[in-house]
Amino acid sequence: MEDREREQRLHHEAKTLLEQGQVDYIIGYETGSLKFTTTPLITKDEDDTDRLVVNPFIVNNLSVYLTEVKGKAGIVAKGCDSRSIVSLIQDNKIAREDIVIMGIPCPGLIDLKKVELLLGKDRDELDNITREGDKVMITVDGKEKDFPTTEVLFDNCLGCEFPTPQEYDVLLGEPSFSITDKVASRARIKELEAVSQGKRWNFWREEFSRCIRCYACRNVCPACFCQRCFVEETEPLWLMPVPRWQDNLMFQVVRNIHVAGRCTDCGECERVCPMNIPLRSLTRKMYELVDEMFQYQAGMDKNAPPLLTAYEPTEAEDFMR
Amino acid sequence: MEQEVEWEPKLLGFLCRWCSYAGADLAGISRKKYPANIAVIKVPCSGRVDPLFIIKALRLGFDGVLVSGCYPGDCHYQTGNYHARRRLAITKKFLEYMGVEPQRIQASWVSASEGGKFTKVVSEVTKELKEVGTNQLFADGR
Amino acid sequence: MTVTDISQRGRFLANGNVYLPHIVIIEKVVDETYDTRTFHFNFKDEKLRKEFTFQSGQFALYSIFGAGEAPFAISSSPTRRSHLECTVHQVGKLTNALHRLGIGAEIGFRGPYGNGFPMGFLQGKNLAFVAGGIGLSPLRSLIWNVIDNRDNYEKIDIIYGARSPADLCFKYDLDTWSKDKGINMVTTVDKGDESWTGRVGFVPQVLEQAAPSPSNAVAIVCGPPIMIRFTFPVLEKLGFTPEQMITTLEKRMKCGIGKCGRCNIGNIYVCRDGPVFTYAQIKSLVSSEY
Amino acid sequence: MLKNKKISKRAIGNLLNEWSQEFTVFVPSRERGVAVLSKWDGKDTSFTGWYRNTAQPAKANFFPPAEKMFSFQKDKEGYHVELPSSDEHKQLIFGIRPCDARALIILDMTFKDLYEDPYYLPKRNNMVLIGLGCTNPYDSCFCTSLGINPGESTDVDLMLTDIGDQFLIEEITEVGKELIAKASQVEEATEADEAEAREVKKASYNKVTGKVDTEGIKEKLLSCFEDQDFWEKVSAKCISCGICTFLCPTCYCFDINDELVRRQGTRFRSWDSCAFPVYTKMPMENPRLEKWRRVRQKVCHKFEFYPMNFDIIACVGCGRCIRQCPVNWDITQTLNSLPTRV
Repeated sequence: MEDREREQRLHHEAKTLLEQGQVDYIIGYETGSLKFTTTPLITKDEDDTDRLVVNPFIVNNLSVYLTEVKGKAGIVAKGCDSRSIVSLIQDNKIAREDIVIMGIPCPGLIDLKKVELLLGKDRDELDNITREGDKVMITVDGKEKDFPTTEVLFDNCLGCEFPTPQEYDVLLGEPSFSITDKVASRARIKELEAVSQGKRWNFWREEFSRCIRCYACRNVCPACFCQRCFVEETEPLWLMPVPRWQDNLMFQVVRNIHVAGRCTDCGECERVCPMNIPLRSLTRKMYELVDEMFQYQAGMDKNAPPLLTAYEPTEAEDFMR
Repeated sequence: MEQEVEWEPKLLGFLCRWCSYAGADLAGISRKKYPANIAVIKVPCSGRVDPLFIIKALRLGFDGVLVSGCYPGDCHYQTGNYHARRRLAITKKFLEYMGVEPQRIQASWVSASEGGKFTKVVSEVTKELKEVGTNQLFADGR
Repeated sequence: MTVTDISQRGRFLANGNVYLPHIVIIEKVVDETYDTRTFHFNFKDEKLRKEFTFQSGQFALYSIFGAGEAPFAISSSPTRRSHLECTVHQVGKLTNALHRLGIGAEIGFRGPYGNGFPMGFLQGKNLAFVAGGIGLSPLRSLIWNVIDNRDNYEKIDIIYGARSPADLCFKYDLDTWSKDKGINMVTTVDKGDESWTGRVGFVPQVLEQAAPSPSNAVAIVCGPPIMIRFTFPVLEKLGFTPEQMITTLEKRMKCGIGKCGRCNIGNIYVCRDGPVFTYAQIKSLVSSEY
Repeated sequence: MLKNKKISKRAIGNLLNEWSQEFTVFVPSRERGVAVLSKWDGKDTSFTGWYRNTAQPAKANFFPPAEKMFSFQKDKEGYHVELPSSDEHKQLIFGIRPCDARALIILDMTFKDLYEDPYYLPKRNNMVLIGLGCTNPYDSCFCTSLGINPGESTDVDLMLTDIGDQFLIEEITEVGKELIAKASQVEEATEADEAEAREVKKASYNKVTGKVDTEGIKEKLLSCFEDQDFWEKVSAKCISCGICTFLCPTCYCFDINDELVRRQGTRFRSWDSCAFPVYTKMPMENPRLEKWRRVRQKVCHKFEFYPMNFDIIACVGCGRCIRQCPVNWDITQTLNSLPTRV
């Protein structure tokens, strides 16, 4: 289905939900204020639903707002977002009956940072970006250039296993098969795995020395739903609220362990990082570890217990003395 | 005059109060010798140990962390040690990927009657830590 | 009301650096309630001990080295210069650490900051002090100040309340004041116990019954925000104008000198422009987040 | 009339090397794809080709994300407080944009107010700014609405304008004049160069597309301050992270914390943000617990409170908060949609 067609159906669905009082809020995407951006639209107003959009730039994982809005919400969700929603249901943060999921089968989203790197131009210097299947056409200075889609999709999209929402009330379009490149998706992780332990630690040390502790990675993450994060605890003071690499690194390690089994590899933490820290090299690794060790994939079954509240009598014994 | 003293690793142990702590106690009562490298924090259950504790211990300069609890099926709270095991497995693997030497994160099942096993675990872990060397992970800029 | 002379600020900088604390030594610890203590302290530096002055209503930043820094009012009177006092309710990391300290312990002190009570404006007036709980601590500095210069002021009313008899602070002072013939002292609790024979009732209600006259009077109010908000309407009912009502506000602070940003109410900074305000000023603030 | 100078772009490397003798020179560079100011490495002048603006503003050079205020330790005689050894090196920042240079003037006001800040001001007084006019503003820029011309600045010591193969140099301060007097490879600018520079400035001014109507903004904000519905609506998508404030060139809020490691204590000052709920948290209550109050504080502080206190808007229209925002929260949209009282 074309984006345009999907949008029209979305407008209709969203409007109906509000009109019939099935939901109090609609959470979706509208066109952003800058080129090639979208921005979350959280509204009670039926007339606003005409502003909803679906395009290759709907990056935000909107489920982060579900724990915040009061009342029932109709939410637009891509594959990964729907799994975050399921994960929140598993954790009893939200109730399934309070959410109407308008699922978007997602063919992958375009990573503007990659586009910028490919063309050596900033996003606002580009004229147009369109996508047709496995080809992305980018117009710059009036000239159109083609690129294979795999070159400009987000790394996490390249590794996406479930582009179609796992849980939905309405599905806008046919289940999609995203164009993936599993090797490219985890290339940076592989690079890290190949080097020595000391080098890995030094790598992260370097990366986290740039962190300014804006907490965008945490606040944008639907799995980070704690009312009060351990970094804000003062008794005991687990780590200093001062951006030094030691504290930054510790924060990120603990955050990753805390969201193990909740992270759906939506890639938001890495996308929002203003310092370009490759956070997905941590989250994705955790995602894989959880899968390898416990055959658990986050947000696949709303009736399953969350990873860290469950156990098998015999599992992961090898390291126990 | 200063003498070259052999470096001794510092180990932080989180021992569950029902089994492992009692096991450590027994080791002491029966005058079993084990390395004095371990500092012990008594926890109600191995399931109480948040991975945060482990990383904080490393951050504070401990060379290794040992989490010890009841055997599977013996947990005073039924399932606490199962949860601990899952969490520890993840923590250990993840930290290894980050670049922490796997020997620094240790876990064991020690029952209240296993004073001998406790001594053995502490000795083995201490030996391993000696091989790995001092914890330089968070050094500098403090 | 005039802002305190700015040129007077910054008299007591340590090493010329406004963030550096002076070392003070705790000389005495008084248990006020089960979770509130008054600390008597003095500068380690002899010279400063002699020279240091402040005004009632000003505050300082206290460092508990290793735990951090927090602002508390100076609860002793500038007329009694043998030592300084601050009264602290145990609520968090820093106050816990402070409560663990005893006689001889060293803490950091920088200040005094803030404007203090408008002493000139208060002269020759009838004064009605209305306080709740630990809110008495900044007023206590002023009350002793006034008592020590008794001739400069007219009638004095003190209406003080706490949640329970166990929550009353400065019981020794309350005793002295209630015996003082020049002071009309009313003590009340929200809820009494078996041994409590005094008045029971919330501060605003008791204030209404006590009904101090507004003529040539100033009411000075301090207590928990909820008490302050309920007290102003009562005072208005009694005939006090907003200019006749004074309070001192509390906010989270880090720097104490109007830079770190968090203590603002609209464009004013409680640390820099306050903490003492008239109700007229508060009403004119942009924000009601006080 | 003062005659302006010029220098060939190829000579910039040399010039920076000359200055390195006297200063620690900072130039725009790329670190992991992020444009930052970093120490001049003695060779790479490629930034003249790609540089638009740094992700982090120059304020970080004077007001770093984390800074040691002093150390303290205890011995038999009690506590000793010790200031860190003062950093005497003189900074030279090459390529600061007019918006960021103006932002420093705004920061100065707070750090000079009432008590002089002993950490920021010494660094600030010990530096030289070499401005570089914008030729290619971002689509998120709106500096012209704040009275800033992206091609011009008097808040720097020297102002450079890109005129093709060369930079036109305007000497703004005495310090700047001295720098140029000492510099080799600087030539007199011709009338044609001047004309070219005027064209460039005009063009860059016109390239700034973002607009905020700042006329009477203080009063407008005042009148809608209590409009909770409005603030709730505009703040709905904010995720309360610190990006907009940390990367803002005029934001200065900070936190103070102690660390004690084996009896060796340090007091740190670090950036803080009004977007965080804990920022104003007190034991019993929090005056800005709700998100809409925090967003309102951010907007009003810049456009209402700062003008009330210092007679200047604490925003320079650099657009970082818009570009970097994870949810594309756009302050210009908020400011342009303020409800007017009927």
